[in-house]
This record gives sequence, structure tokens and C-alpha cells, in this order.
Amino acid sequence: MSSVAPAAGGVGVLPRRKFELVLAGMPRRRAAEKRFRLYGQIAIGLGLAFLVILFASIILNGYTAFWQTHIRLDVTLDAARIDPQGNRDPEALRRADYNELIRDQLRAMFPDVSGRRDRLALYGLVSNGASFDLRDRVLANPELVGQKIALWVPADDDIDMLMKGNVDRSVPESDRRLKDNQLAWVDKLAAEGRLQQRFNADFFTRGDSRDAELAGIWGAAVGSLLTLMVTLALSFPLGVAAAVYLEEFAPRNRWTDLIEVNINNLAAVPSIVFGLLGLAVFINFFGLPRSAPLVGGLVLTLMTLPTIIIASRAALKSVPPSIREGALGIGASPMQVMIYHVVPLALPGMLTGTIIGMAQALGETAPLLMIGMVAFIADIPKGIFDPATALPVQIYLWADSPERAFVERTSAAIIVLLAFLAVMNAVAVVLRRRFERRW
Amino acid sequence: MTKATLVAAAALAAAAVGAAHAQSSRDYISIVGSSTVYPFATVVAEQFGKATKYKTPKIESTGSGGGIKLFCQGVGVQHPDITNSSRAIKSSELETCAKNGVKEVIEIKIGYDGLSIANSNAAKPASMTRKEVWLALAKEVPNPKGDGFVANPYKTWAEINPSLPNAKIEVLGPPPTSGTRDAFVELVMDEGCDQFPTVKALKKSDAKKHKAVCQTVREDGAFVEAGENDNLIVQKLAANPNAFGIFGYSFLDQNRDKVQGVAIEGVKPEFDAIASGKYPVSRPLFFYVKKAHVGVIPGLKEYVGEFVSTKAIGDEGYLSERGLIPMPAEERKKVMANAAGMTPMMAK
Amino acid sequence: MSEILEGHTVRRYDGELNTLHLLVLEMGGLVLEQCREALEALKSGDLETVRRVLTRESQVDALELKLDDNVWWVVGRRGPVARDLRVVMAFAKAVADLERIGDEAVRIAHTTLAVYDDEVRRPSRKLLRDVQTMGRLAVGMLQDAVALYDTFDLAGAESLVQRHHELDAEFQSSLRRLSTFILEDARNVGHAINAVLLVKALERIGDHARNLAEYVIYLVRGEDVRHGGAHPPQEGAGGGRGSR
Amino acid sequence: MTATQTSAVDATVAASRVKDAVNLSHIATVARDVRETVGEVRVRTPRMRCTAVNVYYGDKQAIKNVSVDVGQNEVLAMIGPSGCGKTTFLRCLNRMNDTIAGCRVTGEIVMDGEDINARRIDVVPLRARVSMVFQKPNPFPKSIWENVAFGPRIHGLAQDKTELEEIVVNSLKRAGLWDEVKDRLGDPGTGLSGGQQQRLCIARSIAVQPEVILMDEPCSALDPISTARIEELIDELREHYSICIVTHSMQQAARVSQRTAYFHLGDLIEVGDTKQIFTRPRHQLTEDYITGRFG
Repeated sequence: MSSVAPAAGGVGVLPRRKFELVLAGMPRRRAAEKRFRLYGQIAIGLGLAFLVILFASIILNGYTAFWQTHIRLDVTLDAARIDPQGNRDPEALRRADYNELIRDQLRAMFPDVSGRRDRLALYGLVSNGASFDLRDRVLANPELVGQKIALWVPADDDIDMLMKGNVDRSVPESDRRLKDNQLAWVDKLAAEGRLQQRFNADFFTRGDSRDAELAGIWGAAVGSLLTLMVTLALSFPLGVAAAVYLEEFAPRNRWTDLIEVNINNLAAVPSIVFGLLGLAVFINFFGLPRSAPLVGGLVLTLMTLPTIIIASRAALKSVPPSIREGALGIGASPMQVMIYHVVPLALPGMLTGTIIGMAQALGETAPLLMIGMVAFIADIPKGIFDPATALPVQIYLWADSPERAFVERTSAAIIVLLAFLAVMNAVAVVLRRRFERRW
Repeated sequence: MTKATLVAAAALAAAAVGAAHAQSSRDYISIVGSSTVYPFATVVAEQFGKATKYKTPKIESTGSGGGIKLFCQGVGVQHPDITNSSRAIKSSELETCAKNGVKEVIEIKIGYDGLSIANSNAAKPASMTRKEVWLALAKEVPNPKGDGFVANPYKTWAEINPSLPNAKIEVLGPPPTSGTRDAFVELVMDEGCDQFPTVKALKKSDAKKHKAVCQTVREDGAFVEAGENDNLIVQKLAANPNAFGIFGYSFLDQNRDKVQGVAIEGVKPEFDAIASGKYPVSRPLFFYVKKAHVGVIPGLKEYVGEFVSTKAIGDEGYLSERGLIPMPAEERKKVMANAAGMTPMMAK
Repeated sequence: MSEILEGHTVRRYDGELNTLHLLVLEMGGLVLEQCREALEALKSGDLETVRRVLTRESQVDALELKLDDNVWWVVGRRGPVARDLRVVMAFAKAVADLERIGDEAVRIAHTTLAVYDDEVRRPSRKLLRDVQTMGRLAVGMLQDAVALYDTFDLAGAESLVQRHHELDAEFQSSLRRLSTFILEDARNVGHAINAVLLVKALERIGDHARNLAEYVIYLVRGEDVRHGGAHPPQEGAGGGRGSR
Repeated sequence: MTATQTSAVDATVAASRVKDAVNLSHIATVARDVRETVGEVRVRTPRMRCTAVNVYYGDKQAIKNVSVDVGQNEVLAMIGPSGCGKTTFLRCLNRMNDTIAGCRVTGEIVMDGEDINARRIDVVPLRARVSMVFQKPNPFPKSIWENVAFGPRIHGLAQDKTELEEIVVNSLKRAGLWDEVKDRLGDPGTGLSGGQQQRLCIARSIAVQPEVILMDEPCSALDPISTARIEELIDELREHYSICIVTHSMQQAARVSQRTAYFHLGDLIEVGDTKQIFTRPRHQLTEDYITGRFG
């Protein structure tokens, strides 16, 4: 061999020199590597920061809504006034004027208040719902008539805001919703221990109300639940069936291509279009009731179907063909292959797609607008035909309400919606785990 | 798996049949219409639902036009019983109604809504005229130095009127889809522009041009469309003392600790001033009842009764707490009689 | 090199077979040289040549070991089948035969020593004439056989197999002549025995040469023609199942 | 000796063999514009008899006029370079090609006097008779028990649980897997080693009690020891079944099969006794292929 030994591969660079070249390039490469990693970290950091800010602001704004200021009233349930017949007839008890009882008690507590305007201001300390609370309590337990009971009633939303520190006492009286005399009464009540922040159970058990202190999320939550149940019951079997047919059985021709293109396009159609479709088809043509979870579910089914079909098809595609062949090879019919092997294997993926679709549906307001689910509905829906609203719609409606107290309700409702989503995702994860462990 | 699917399908089919059945009767009142009336109607509905044995009515906020359209689609349980409106029904709409079988419609006026221009409490109280507001916000204004129209040259309020603050013109207002915007255009812009004789003259010669000049809002950043959420405008005003905002009276009323109303033609947007009609930027609010549904939908008559009761729309009624400006006692009496008798409108 | 060994996708395989082939040829050449020189020495009585034959025997042995080693490695590494299998097997068998031929050459050399060491009597020309005739025949066959490994000439191989009969006949007549010779003069017994050993060795060389030719036939045609080609019973023609 | 001479010799030999084969076989090879198959395509006791089978993928012809028998209790190995069509042909034997869009099979594949390639034949019972084992071990991601029980269950082979258990146990035993898995029948089949998985797949095939087992390179993903076990298993299974095996390993074909078929570009070039194919192939292409001279 000559004195110049060719380098490996015979490129003509001396091994020694080659190594030096590599070494010389290393700092640059390392720096580039580091930079690349840094970009990623920055991106993640930014994303996290925004998320934290969003969550923090929502939670900070909303957590106070889980407490509500209550006022303790000692109400004498004068039998002569609420049950003059003395037979505890529920109908009579129902019709009695409990408002008057509460007003009497308020007057008794502040005997020096006079004048119609001031009296009205005094009555305004307690919520409009107080008398109904009292009525419900008496109806539930007629034995109470004639007794003097201590009653915690929700305070008016303005008082609640004051107690939560959202009212600035330093601004001139004319610019405040709470006048000086009201502040004085509140201070007196507070000093007597008659004002208390209590857990706001109403928020989780009641339907919508125009009085912020009485407004609850339960109606919307039930509406969302019913709607999603309809959506799930329809879109999952339909989506999976469509996906299985398209992926496994449909012949490849112009028609199936057309269907495929259309499904993919449908996934990108703005959701309001589905609302219009739902209005035209389900309400105007089939005559289904407006504002019903059934129609909402149908419309959201239309909206989520493409998502589920696409995800399910992807899941089916990812099942190795060897499994199909294995089953076919010992004489399973195509349907048996599907049912025993392919679908169970694709199920986790299908579930993921479904949950994504459901989550999307849960957050959707636009299509519901067209079919009348964006509405003030105070009663809790009892079935899929009752008028109902949904969580995001409730948020939208509250965000638009003039009363100050609805600001925190809005954030609280968002928290509930997020919790809903978190629970759904958790369920999805659990389901997926279970199915994956089984096979 | 397949079995479950079949069961689900069967259940849904059964449900759909049940739905058709359920539709043949409806035990709650269905209300649609204006977003301005919505906050008042919902309060009445809630009160009604709690105090009576009837279900709480369902209220959709569809906008006045959308509400009337739905309302006029026909008679039957699938159609709404009541539509709220922040303006009087048009005769063309009544004709559509009649064509669809909605022959008898009861009009009920419930009070007034004041539209307020407001700025932050931190700023000095302001007073302006509708003419000045128009000059500040119109896209084209009459040429101050001669004939014709020029693109709005005013950058600060002081350029329009030296007594106004020497601050950049910045007004936050609702988008064109909003009823508040309609009212603002109708009650402020149209009125303001007609105070120029040249513009007023246009009304006769070139109605289209007149409408464009009066109603087109400038797009150079002085007017900011702040979205439908009026609470957002209030927050933005509190943060920026130089800005003015446009929203309904009820929002001003609820946020007096943050914002103050601007006096229009010297009158501040106060309850009494609006009720007495002194405050110029106010409009009447209505709802319309389908007479054919009275007696069919349970509680419809009672709901109307609740709405027109003194405890609701009276001077100290609970709706006034919510920012509704009550009618004078005379007018209210007439409305109550009208409601009690369920007297349909005469075709105009 | 021969086309019969080449054309593998794995070129190195070609090389390995060619190496084997060269070694076989080399060994063939060496063995042929041994036989020639042994005969030459017998004829001339040149003890120097005899010694050369004896010392070269170790080279033959070394070549045998080397060749066997190569064969094992090719079999182990390549798992030859079909023609390659036949080539390798033919070579492996040829090696054994060549080695035996080498042994016979050595045997001839030893006998030569015995013949010429006897100071009492010089061997008679007559006695050795038969040996020389057979020697020419056997070495000729061997030469042809070795040449076959260069050409893989099927016809040549088949004729070579036939030529074995000639050698056989010659061997038989040699034996007859030798026995006559002994009967003539009992003193010739010692030399006659040597002569018998020599012709026997030459007969063996011819046998091995025939084997070499038969391997070539097998290699080329895939047919075993040994022992008349009757064995083993041919399988195939649809009747081969169940042979495992 | 030159190449021309060599091939001339080969050709002569081949020609004479073909003549023999034609005389011996019941039906002469059907030749159109394609090559004639060298060797004996027919056997005395056929299990399946393929005649003039053509396979097309769209316009492309993948199998050209192939005729061959699969003998009773015989292992038929199919060898040939990649893309030669051996797997395609194998998949004709239980109509697995039906699952491939655009694939068309013509010709006759007779089993028990019935043309299984006829359209009217239901592939499901066919595949219960002619089952298949694949290149990559593909146990179902279920328990070992479920893997084996699947076939008998869908075909309704067992009347009750005991019978099913018997089938499963027997299949596992026959596949030589029983001792290794008897204590963990509930474990997932995918948790087994590669060789065990393939034997599980074979057990799964056996469980439907087929008559013919098709194996598509069953050992290509396995280590030598697993391969050896499978080969041994194939040899044992031959007692009860006819087996067709596609393999890329010539050694394996030589080890496990009684007859070997060599495919080349869709043609069946040569069929014959495995011993003959691997010592004295008659066709130059066969020889070149098995000695590693192309492909």
C-alpha cells in the first residue's frame, strides 16, 4: 500500500483529518440541537402559560359563585294567616302569601324603616325566591305551621356582590345600586350574625333564573346530558356501522368515492349549517318540538357523525390486515371477522373519535340556536321532549345578562362545563384502558 | 354489539313516534323574539312559573325580526305563542301572518327602553347632542368648508364642539346584527343627520343616498364593534376613560359604579327622564300574542295578565328594577284593558 | 474457469467452487506426476527419482487435507444443492480417489526400491515389460481422468469408463504371464511378487481413474453410473412419496 | 466443456424426462402460449387437482396456466423468486384471493369432485376445509384458548363445552404446544414467543379440522429452533393432512416436502419429487434458482 491510506469508503479524506472535520462541526451541531429543543420548550411553555392564565382567570372569577350570601330570618308561621281553615290543605298552604310573612319579619327587624320606597329597598335585601323556599318548606312539612322557624334565605344578588367585595362603597351613593340605608341594614345584619356565606347548593340543583342568586346550572346540565345521550345513542352505532361498511364491505367505485369525499367535507361544514338543516328537517318537516334535547341530539348527531366515521375508519384501518386474514383463513365469514376481531380491536380508536365528537358536541351552541335551544328555560327538563337548554348556551345567555352577579355565574358555569369535559375525557380514558387491557 | 345497536335504534324510533304524539299538545308557553325584551320577559316568566301552577314559559332570544317570522309561520302547537319585539310589528309582517293563518294578533306594549351612551366614572361627565354624535360617527359628513360630503375628518371630540373633551373619538358599540344597533341608528344617527338641512333635503331627492349618509358608521377605527356582549363594553369603558360606549339602559343601570351616562340634548339617561319621555333616545317595547292559542296553551292568558300587572310593569314593579322604563299610568291602564279583553290589532 | 461452477448471485461462492476446482486439478496434476515419476524410476532404476516421489507424498497428503477442509466449509457455508451439490460431492470423492492413487504411486516407488536394492539379482527386463505396458495404460487413463476435471467432458468420461476394460484385460494377461514366468524359474519368485504388486497397484490406479470419470458423469448429468448405473433404485415419476 | 454443451446436455435430459412425465401422468400439461411445466404435475392420489389456473390482478396476469396436484398426505413445497406467484397460487386454493379487489381467478381447482373455484361455491365452508397459516404469526389478540376455540365455535363443530375443550386441547397437543401453554390458556396469545405464536396459529388451523393446510412462509419470521420445531410439526401433520407450503428457504423445502414446485414469473416451471429437484433439477431455471444463480 502507498503511504497515503485511503479513508473508509475511499472518499479520499484522511481518517485523521476526517475526524477533525467532524469534531470541528460538533459545536455548531450541538448548538443547533439545543436551539431546536429550546423552540419546542418555548412553544410548550407558552401554551401552558395561556392555559394557566385562562384557567386561573376563570376559576378566580367563578369560584365565588359556589358560595352564596344567606340571611337568617326568624319567621313565625302564623296559622291564622297561612292556614285559616286549619285543615292543612296543601292547596291552601300553596296559595298562602309567604312573601308577606317574610316582609313582616323584615319590618320587625328594622322597625324604624318607613316610607314606601325605603320599605321596598328593605324588601329587596332578600331574594325574590325566599318566599317560594318558605312555601316549599311548609308544603314538605305542614307540621311547621304555627311555629317560629329560623330560615336561611338567599340574599339579593346585590347584597351578595357586596358581601363578596364586588361593590365599591366609596363611590357616590347615586352611582351605586345599593344605597346608604341598605348598606347600613346589611352591616347591622352582619353584626347580628344574620348574614352568612353558605355553600351555594342552589347553583347545582336549580334551573335558570333571572335572579342571579337563584340561577342554577342543573337545568342546563340535564339538558346537555339528555342531548348528548341522544347524540351518543344515535351517532355511535350509526358512525361505527357506516365506517365498518365503508371500510370493509363497500366496493371501491365512483359512488363510494363520492360518499367518502362528502363525509370528509361534512366534517368541515360550519356547525350552524347543521342547525339550519335540523330546523328544516326535524322541526319544520317532521314536526318535532322546538327546543327539545331530542332535536338537539339529532342535529349534533349530524354534526358529530363525520368525525366519528372518519375516526372509526382510521381505527379500522389501523387494525393489522393479518388479523383479518387469520380469521378469514380458518373460514370466518366477513361479518364474523368484523364482529369478533376487527371491531373490538378498533374500538379504543372508535371510542376516542366518539369522545372527541361528543366533546365537540358538548361545546356547541351555534346549531342549537337554530332549533330553539338558546332559550330561557327555568324548569329542569324531565325527558328528551321537554324544552331544554345546554351548558354552553347557558354560559352564553348568562354572559349577556346585565346583572353584575351573572359575571361570576358565567365563570362558574364554565368551570362546570370544563369539569364535564374532564369527566368525559376521564371516562374515555378508563373505557379505552379497559378495552385495551381485555385484548 | 349489534343487538345493542338494534335496541338503540328501536328505542329512538319509538321516541320519535312519541315525539310526534307529544307535539299534539304543549303544556308550556313558547315565546320568541327580541333580545331587548328578553331580560324582562324572562323575569316575568320565572315569576309566573313560580307563582302559578303552570310551567315556566320557554323564551328564545331570536331578535325582533326573527321572532316575528317564527311567530307568523302559523297556528299550532309547533309555533310560538308570543313574540317579543323592540319595535312595532310592520304591516308587511302582519300580512305574512294573516297569509299563514295567524289572523288575530294582540299587541301589548310593556314600556320603554332607553339607549345610553356612557363613559367611565373616572372621566368627566359629558353632554352631547345627537347631531354631534352623528358627526363623530358617520362615515361621510357634510363638507364643513363647502358643498357636498367628505369622508369624516374629525379626529377628536373637540374638533366637533370645543366644549367636548379634547380626546380621540373612540366609541364602542354593538355590531349590526344587534337590535341595540338598530335602535341606535334609528334614534340617534337618523335624528342627528336630519339636523343638517342639506341632509334633510336629500330625503326627498335621493332617499337611498340619504339613508347611506345617515346610517353608515365610519370604519376608520373611531367606532369599534365590541360584539354582542354588553358586559364587555362596560369593562372596556372602565379601563379606558377616553372611550364612550353604546348599550341599553339596563346595563348602565346595573353598572353605575363603573360607568356614567352621557347627557343627550342636555338630558341624562335617568329613569325618570326616560319614563317621562324627556330623554330622547328611547323606544317602546312590545310583545304580540297569538289569539288563536289563547285557551289552547294553558296559562297563556295568565302569563299576559302577569306581564301587564302593576307589580310587573308598574312604576315600582319588578321590571323597573331590571331597567324597564314604565309607561305613564294612563297608557298602562289602556294596555291592561287591552290585555284583559284580548283585543286583537286592527289591520293597519 | 469452468462455466459449470460460475454464475452465482453470490460471487464469492463462484470463487470458493473455483478454488476447490483448482485444488482438485492441482492435486490431480501432482498425483499424475507421482505416478509418472514412479514408473519412470522403475524403468530407469534412478533412485533419486524414487526418493523424490517418496518425499512428495507429504504434499499430496497436505493437499488432500486442504481440499477436504475446503469441501467441508463450502458445504457448511453454502449448503449446495443440485449441480453445485454434485460438483462438491464429486470433488470430495475425487479427492479420496486421488489420494489413493498417490498412495499407489508411493507403493510403486517402494517396490522399485525393493527391486533395485536386491544386489543378488537384477530384475529381468522381460519381467518389467508387462509392468511398463500396464503403467502406460493406467497413467494414460489417469491423465485423461484428470483432464476431465478441466473440461467436464461427458463423452470423454464415458469413453474413459469403457477403457477400463482394456486395462482389466491387460492386468489379467499380465498375471498369466507372470505365473508362467514363475513356473519357468522358481528363482524369479521374488521379482515376480514385486511385479504382481506393481501391476496390482497400476490396476488400482486405473480403477480410481475410472471412478474419477464416473464422478464427472455424475457431476454433469446427475446420474450415478457406478456399478452399472443400476443402483440405487430411481425414485420419482410420481412414486416418490413416503420416502422419508 | 462450454456452457452451450452443458445446457445442450441439460436440454436433452430434460426433454427425455418430460416425455416420461407425459407418459406417466393422467393428463398432459396444458400448454397455450406459456411454458410447459417440466415434471409430473399429477399424482396418483390427489387431494386437490388444479387445472389451467390463471390469476389476474386487473390487467396483469400473475399466474399463467398452472396445473398441479396436491397429493394426499403430502407436503407440497412451492418455491421461486419473489413475485413469482407462489403465494398468489397458494391463496387460490382456499379462495383467499377473493378478498383482494380486482383479482380474478380462472381455471379449475377440483376437490372431491367439485370445482371450488366456481362462483357458486361458498368460501366459508371451503376455508374450513382448506385452512391457512400465514407468514407472520398472527394470533388474535385474545387468550390462547380463544384463539383455538374461535374456529370450532364459528363453524359449530362442538356440541357443548366439553367437546370444545377436547378440540382445543387436541389441537394444541397436535401443534406441539400443549405442554408449553397448558397452565396459561387464559393468557393472551400475543404474549407467546414467535415460534409459539406460529404453532398457536397452526393449532388454530387444525382446530377447524381441515383437510388441507396452506402455509405461506410460516417460518420466515422465526429463529432456527422455532423453525425446526415447526418443520418437525409439519412432518407430523402430514399424517393427517395435505399441506401446501410456500417457502423462500430452499433448505426448508428440501427438508419438509415430498414434492416441490418451482414457480417463475407466474409460470409453474417444474414440479417433481423434492429429492430429484434438489439433486438433479431438470429445468435450467430451476437449477439456476436453487443453486443461487439468480433471484
